[in-house]
Amino acid sequence: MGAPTLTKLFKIRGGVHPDDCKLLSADQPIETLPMPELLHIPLQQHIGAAAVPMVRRGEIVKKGQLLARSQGAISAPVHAPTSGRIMGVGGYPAHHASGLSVRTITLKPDGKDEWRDNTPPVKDPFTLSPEEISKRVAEAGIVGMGGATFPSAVKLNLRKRYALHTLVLNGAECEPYLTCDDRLMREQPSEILDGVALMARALGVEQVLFAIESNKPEAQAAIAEATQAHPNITMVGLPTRYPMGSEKHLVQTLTGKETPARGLTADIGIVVHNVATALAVHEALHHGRPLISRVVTVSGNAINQPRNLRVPLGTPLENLIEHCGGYKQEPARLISGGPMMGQPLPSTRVPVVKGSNGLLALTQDEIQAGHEMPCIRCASCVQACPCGLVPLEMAANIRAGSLDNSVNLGLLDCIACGSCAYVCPSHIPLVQYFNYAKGELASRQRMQHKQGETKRLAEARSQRMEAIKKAKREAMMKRKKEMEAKKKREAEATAAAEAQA
Amino acid sequence: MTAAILIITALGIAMGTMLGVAARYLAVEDNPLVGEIEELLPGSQCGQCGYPGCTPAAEAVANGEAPVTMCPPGGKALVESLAEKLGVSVDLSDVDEKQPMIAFVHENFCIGCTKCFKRCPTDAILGGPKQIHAVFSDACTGCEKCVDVCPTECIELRVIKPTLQTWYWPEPSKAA
Amino acid sequence: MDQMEYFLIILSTALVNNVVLVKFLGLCPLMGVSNKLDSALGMGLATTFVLTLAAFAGWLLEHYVLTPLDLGFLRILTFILVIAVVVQFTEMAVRKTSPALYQVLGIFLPLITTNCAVLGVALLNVQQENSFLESLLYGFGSAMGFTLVLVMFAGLRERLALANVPTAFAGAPIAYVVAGLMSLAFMGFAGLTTN
Amino acid sequence: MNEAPLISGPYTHARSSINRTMGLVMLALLPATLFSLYLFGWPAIFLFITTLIAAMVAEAISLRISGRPSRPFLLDGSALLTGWLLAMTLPPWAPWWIGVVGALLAIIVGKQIFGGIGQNLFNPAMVARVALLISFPLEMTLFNPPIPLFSAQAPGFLDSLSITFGNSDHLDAISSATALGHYKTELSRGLSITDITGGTDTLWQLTTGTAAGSMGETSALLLLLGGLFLLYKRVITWHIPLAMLGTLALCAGIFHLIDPDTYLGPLTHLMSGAAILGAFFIATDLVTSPTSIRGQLIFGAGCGLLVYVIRTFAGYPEGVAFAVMLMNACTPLIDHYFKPRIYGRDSKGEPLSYAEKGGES
Amino acid sequence: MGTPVEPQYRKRIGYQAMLLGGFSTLATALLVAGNIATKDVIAERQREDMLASLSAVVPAGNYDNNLLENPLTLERPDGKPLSVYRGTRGNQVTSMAYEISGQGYAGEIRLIMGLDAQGKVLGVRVLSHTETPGLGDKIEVEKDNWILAFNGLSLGNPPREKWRVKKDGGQFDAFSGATITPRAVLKAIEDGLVFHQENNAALRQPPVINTDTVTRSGVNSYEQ
Amino acid sequence: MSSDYGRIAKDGIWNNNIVFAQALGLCPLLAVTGTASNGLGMGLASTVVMIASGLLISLFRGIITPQVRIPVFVLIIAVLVTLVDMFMNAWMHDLHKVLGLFIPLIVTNCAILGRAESFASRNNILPSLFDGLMMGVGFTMVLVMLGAAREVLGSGTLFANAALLLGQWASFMELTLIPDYKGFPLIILPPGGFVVLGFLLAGKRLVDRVMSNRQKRVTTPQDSATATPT
Ligand SMILES: Cc1cc2nc3c(=O)[nH]c(=O)nc-3n(C[C@H](O)[C@H](O)[C@H](O)COP(=O)(O)O)c2cc1C
Ligand SMILES: Cc1cc2nc3c(=O)[nH]c(=O)nc-3n(C[C@H](O)[C@H](O)[C@H](O)COP(=O)(O)O)c2cc1C
Ligand SMILES: Cc1cc2nc3c(=O)[nH]c(=O)nc-3n(C[C@H](O)[C@H](O)[C@H](O)COP(=O)(O)O)c2cc1C
Ligand SMILES: Cc1cc2nc3c(=O)[nH]c(=O)nc-3n(C[C@H](O)[C@H](O)[C@H](O)CO)c2cc1C
Ligand code: SF4
Ligand code: SF4
Ligand code: SF4
Ligand code: SF4
Ligand code: FES
Repeated sequence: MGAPTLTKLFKIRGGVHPDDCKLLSADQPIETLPMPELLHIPLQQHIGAAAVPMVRRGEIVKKGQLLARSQGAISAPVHAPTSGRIMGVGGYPAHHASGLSVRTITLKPDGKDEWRDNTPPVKDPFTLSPEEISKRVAEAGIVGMGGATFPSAVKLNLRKRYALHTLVLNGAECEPYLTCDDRLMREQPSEILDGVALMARALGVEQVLFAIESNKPEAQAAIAEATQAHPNITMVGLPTRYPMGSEKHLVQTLTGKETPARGLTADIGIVVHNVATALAVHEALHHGRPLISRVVTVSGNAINQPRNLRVPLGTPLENLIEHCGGYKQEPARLISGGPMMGQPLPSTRVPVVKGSNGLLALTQDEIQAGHEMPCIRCASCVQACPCGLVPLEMAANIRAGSLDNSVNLGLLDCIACGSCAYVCPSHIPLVQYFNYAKGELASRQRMQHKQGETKRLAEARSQRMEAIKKAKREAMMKRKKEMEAKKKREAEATAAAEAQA
Repeated sequence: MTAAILIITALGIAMGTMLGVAARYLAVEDNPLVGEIEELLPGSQCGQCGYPGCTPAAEAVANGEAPVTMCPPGGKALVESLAEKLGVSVDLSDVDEKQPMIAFVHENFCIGCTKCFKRCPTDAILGGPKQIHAVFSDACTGCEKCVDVCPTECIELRVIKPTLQTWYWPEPSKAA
Repeated sequence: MDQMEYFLIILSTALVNNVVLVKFLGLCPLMGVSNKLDSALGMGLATTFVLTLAAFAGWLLEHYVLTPLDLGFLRILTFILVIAVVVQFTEMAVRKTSPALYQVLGIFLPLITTNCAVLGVALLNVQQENSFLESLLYGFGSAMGFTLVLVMFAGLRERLALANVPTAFAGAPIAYVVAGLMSLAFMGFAGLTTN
Repeated sequence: MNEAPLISGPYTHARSSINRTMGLVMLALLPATLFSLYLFGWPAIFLFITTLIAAMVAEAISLRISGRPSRPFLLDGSALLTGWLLAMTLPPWAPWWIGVVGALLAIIVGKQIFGGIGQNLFNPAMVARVALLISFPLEMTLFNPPIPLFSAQAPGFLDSLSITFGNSDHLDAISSATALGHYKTELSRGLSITDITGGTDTLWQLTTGTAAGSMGETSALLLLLGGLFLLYKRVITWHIPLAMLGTLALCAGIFHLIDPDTYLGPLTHLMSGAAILGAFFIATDLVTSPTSIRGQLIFGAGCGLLVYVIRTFAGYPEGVAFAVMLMNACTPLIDHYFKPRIYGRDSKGEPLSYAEKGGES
Repeated sequence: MGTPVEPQYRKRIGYQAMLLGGFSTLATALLVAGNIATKDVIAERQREDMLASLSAVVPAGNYDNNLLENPLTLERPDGKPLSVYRGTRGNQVTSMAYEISGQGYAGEIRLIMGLDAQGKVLGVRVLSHTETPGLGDKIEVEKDNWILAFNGLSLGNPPREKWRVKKDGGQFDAFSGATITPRAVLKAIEDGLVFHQENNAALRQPPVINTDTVTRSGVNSYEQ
Repeated sequence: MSSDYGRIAKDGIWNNNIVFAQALGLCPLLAVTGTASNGLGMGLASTVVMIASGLLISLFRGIITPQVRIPVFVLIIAVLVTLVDMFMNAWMHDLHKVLGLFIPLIVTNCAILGRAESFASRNNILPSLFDGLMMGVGFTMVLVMLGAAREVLGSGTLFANAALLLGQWASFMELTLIPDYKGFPLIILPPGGFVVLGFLLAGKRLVDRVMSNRQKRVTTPQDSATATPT
């Protein structure tokens, strides 16, 4: 309301207008969830290599203590959400559609919630160098909270390789139901902006655009007011349209520039971060608190009391549901994240992880699941796709098994936003086709890699065999020769002896 | 009528000369197809195709004697690339992809006879004489050669389990 | 006005009296080389080249050899001989000079000898007593008609390959039906030019 | 694990379905249909019902044979709509078997042997209409002027039964060519357009539908209304209809300017024959038209051009069905060559590149 | 293709040339022989064909010569040559037949028309047409009697203005739903009759008797 | 050897049928099959050419070089076709009138050259001759089937004008199956030819499937497994 709109906005292609359903939880202030009985903290809560455990069974840890360190360039450490005793390091069902188990640290809270005290917070983080900021962000285990869970420090280091000029704060929260970013922006605008300013410093950019969709007027107002303290940060109101929050489309809306295919927004000088990430940066640098909890929207018509909860990482989902009064009715689907891009969950035992921004229990009526029919080529999906793809043809090719064709049609440019499947009157699970194909392609690539490897091995082996054979032959020849020489010598000797005789 | 015969004969001779000349001066060497195909094949010389190795298999494919679907280890991806190379169309739905398997040595029964080790075409089995042998999963192609030679029948092929990194959505039409 | 007439010859041979759909010539390559759009395009180009050349050669043979000597009964023999040789020569030449083009056209060239449209058009030219230029245009127009239908057909078949056709019809049978429906559609051009 | 099958998102869905789309199209057709049924009386009603029933029966039988579930496919409304549109293009007093044979051709040859809904390459109703026209030119070119239900000359219920189901020669006596057919015949005799019209206001007759023709030609105004309704409901987009009608009008306009005596004016072209029905209901058939916007514009323009060429220069008085079928045959090509531009790539599919990386703006 | 090892001589250009040349010789020789064997029979068959269609339009009792002998070649109004076959009795031309054509619905309709010396129609038959089966093909005598209605008519009978289909105010029936075809046939016949009238003199001149083979003896008779 | 001939016969007539399996020879097939009799005539003429070309080509295969292979083959075929054309014109004139334009096109009936390339130039005289016969019979069979189907559906008769083809004795074959049939001209026209051929081929597929199902039930799995070369 009354929010200043900075520049003219640019149009993006496609997109859809799903019912945003945010009223269910938008007015619920963020509440802190009581500490559960047990925490299950997976070692992999981010994109990249899994963290390496640093604790052993039976060890007592303090809140914020490092539980597992990162390994490799793209990875993130994991910290203890509270103080307590390590019950074990082993397999536990992952927060993932597959229901597979992953290595997880199980922590039994001792109820004291005692902080470790070794990292003294810096007085004024703005005196830190950009390198130092991103180092601390990395140490705090901060990953992108907008869903991608990419280690944020890596993104903050992008200034080394790209000429950056703008940081965009992604407050679009374009997924229906989700209100966690909305609540954060309403409740902690100045903390967020502080984090933003730190990130801008780390990136070395002058201009910061804080983009918020127009269906969150209170958040817009709160941020607009807080920006008065930050002259280089500008609040921008966005039209409400899914997937406005996709970083490439967000950037296009703001600047009119398209990110090159297979490239990063940094290619055009822009880095995008989520608002919750900014808050985490603030917490890490001002208070020395690593990323150990996050805000989760619990919503959906099957939930008794939809809420926004601040939850320690590793809390089983059943605790969240219980805290929200349980089910109104048996949900038809239990989803992590928003209804457009979220993942179905195999059970309520799985823990909250760094990337969980929503837990939705949806009723049959909300899902609008229909019987799958053949594609009628209505082109709704073509019109809806924000990436200019032809989903129906990609899906048809995938169904017919010609994955290469679907790649030629642009499969790898698909951002899996789900707009196409949302509008499809035939209820075709288009996104699943694409996900399947992407996975299958990756698996084939692995196969091919392995084949190259085995080919090398096989060749090496046959060479070795050859060498062995040759060596044997040579040895034999040598022996033969030796024998002959010996014989000859003997013969000579005897001859000589005879001659002598 | 003799004129007719003469003229057509002349035409025939002229044409024949033309083709003869063309064949001489426009000759092209044999196609390098075999080599190219061999490049594509897995190269593990496992013999599952029914040919003694990948080179004979490549020759057979190039001569059209073997179908592009002949190599089980290559899977669908290989079929596709072969079909592309040869310009033929195949019905991929007929190629049922064998689930990738790897060998697994039951350590309790392994007597360290090294028979499997000698048999494995990709050196995927590690271990010396009288030691317990283990399978190096990244190198094993699941060719089953080691299974038969083991005197204690302690080698078994197992389906490779997906991990979070390798799991992906099933194809919708095949999903439950 | 003359130009108009030539235009009409091409139009009529390409659309109204389409070699494939109306005259029933060249059906085997239509069925054989229409699985992929790119191959179809290649086949169309190769055929266009050969057909025009055949019309040209046919006219020369007819007017300088067969008619003067009254050897009409040798027409088929000489035409097909010349066509076969021309095709084979072209194949060799293309293969040598442009391997890239050979990749596209090469495999089709031998097939063209047996494309009856090539001989058919040469013979029809004689039957209709076309002049030299008319013969060429007739050959070219027919080839354009062939290419047009072949390319459209290939497009349709590429879509068929992705469609859920009942097994009994999948593949060739449905392709024939589609050819039938295309032929039905082309009947709309009837009467476009009186020829 | 969860009992529900593992289906990937999105887990919310727009309230759209095939039934709804087809239902809306039928709703849009309803006013024009009712008006035409009124205009042509009982025989038209009988033929209409017969055709619809035959279409449904053909669909049911085909589904049974191919072993697919009948209920969802029968109830999706597409067979009914195909039958409906086919009936709209038949001479209203044609004998019953025309409708039945047409429906069988449309559903079986036009649709089901391709694998049913969504798989067909040609517009089923147009396949049937063209096949009928070529097979039974006599029955398919005998039209009658409108004799509204309950008017004095209108045949009674029983008479009508014999017109549709018996073999009555009733029609020959009152047969009358359609406007386009009349123009075509008379022009071929060398008459000029002013001679033919004789000064009567045919355009108005055509627009209000008081001229001879099939049900789908006689109420251009109501059909236009229905078309606008579909646009409003976003079942179709404006691209195909506008491109088709625009091209038709443009061609007609140019030739009419050159020689008004041998070439009909653009308005006559738009309002006569199946131009409106074709542009809004037939060329727009989702299954057989291109998917991209540019493709749809080209498709529409192609239809318009072919309609004009066939009407004006070729043998048939009306060319909508042929034009649509010809463009249907081009649809895969259009789809292949005119795809939307992919985000982040240029029109050739290469990734965009900015001259200086991270360029400043 | 799959020939294993080729002897060297086969690679020579001369070998290819001689091979193809040899086969050409053989082929031509065979065909020449075949041609000689069948030429006359085929010519005979073609004459029979012509005769068959002629006799359909010229009743047998009308003449005593061979209709195919001495055809007269005249120039049609459009400049193309037209062969007229004449039946004679004694030295008198009693009947004649020639080809006429009109532009039908879907293409040219070729007809053959027989007339007596006075220009009365003896018979008309369709030689070839491309009209719509079921509509325009009723002009074939196998399908309908319509074409027989012209027997006995001539240019003045009925009067010229009645040489129209009923729909155009004339006296002839048309087929329902297909007026174009009958119009075309009518026009062709009318044109043919006009042609007869205009070339009456030339047509009635008796053929030259003393030629013994079928030649184009009458070629120039019209010009004088 | 006898089983070899058995296989050639089975291939020619069914498994590797020129039309059904190889999709060759389509132009004459579609063009003349307005009636069953025309189909039969075309089939017989083509068969004669196929047999003779199989014979001649396998006879000469020793001396033909790859370079001039195709021209020589087409020469041989052209001679045969022209001879057939001449003889038919002389002694089966009525049929010739119907098939006229298409006889020359037997030359390019791709099936004949195809057989020359893939069979006659690699086999001995007797098998080549037999292959020609069987391919011809298979082709004729399809021609007659398609002709019959189109004739019955399109005009309601069967073997109309058979007497023209086979002589007066064959007139018993001329049937009018559906009296007072209005006719369905579409079937006789080009579109109908394609569509009916499509249905015919689909029918062949069904027959194949039924037969292979039956076979599966009879033979044990081992029998059906194909032997792999080693
Ligand atoms: C050097 C670098 C490489 C990156 N590579 C990838 C990558 O391969 N895949 C990816 O999804 N994100 C990658 N990102 C992160 C993206 O910038 C972005 O945060 C991520 O794609 C999530 O955005 P999204 O949710 O809009 O897809 C990379 C970032 C950096 C700094
Ligand atoms: C379709 C789609 C929608 C998205 N919507 C949002 C969103 O509403 N809010 C958000 O913060 N990130 C959203 N993202 C993720 C962003 O693209 C991007 O990953 C994120 O803003 C980067 O910030 P982070 O690294 O701090 O998470 C979306 C991504 C996609 C592909
Ligand atoms: C498919 C079709 C075929 C036609 N075939 C013929 C035909 O063979 N002969 C003909 O005179 N008119 C034919 N017509 C033309 C129309 O029937 C035309 O309206 C008629 O000739 C003139 O109408 P009228 O007889 O009512 O005056 C055909 C029309 C169509 C649509
Ligand atoms: C806007 C629209 C137009 C349609 N037009 C036709 C049509 O012209 N002919 C037809 O058979 N079906 C039509 N349908 C129905 C449906 O698309 C048709 O049954 C499919 O082609 C069957 O696969 C139409 C449907 C819609 C939504
Ligand atoms: S999921 Fe992929 S194809 Fe579908 S709309 Fe989104 S980007 Fe386009
Ligand atoms: S939205 Fe669905 S039905 Fe429509 S074209 Fe896309 S995939 Fe097909
Ligand atoms: S099956 Fe494949 S990998 Fe094994 S030998 Fe044959 S070609 Fe090589
Ligand atoms: S299956 Fe056995 S022999 Fe084959 S690659 Fe694996 S370990 Fe080696
Ligand atoms: S017979 Fe094969 S192309 Fe004509």
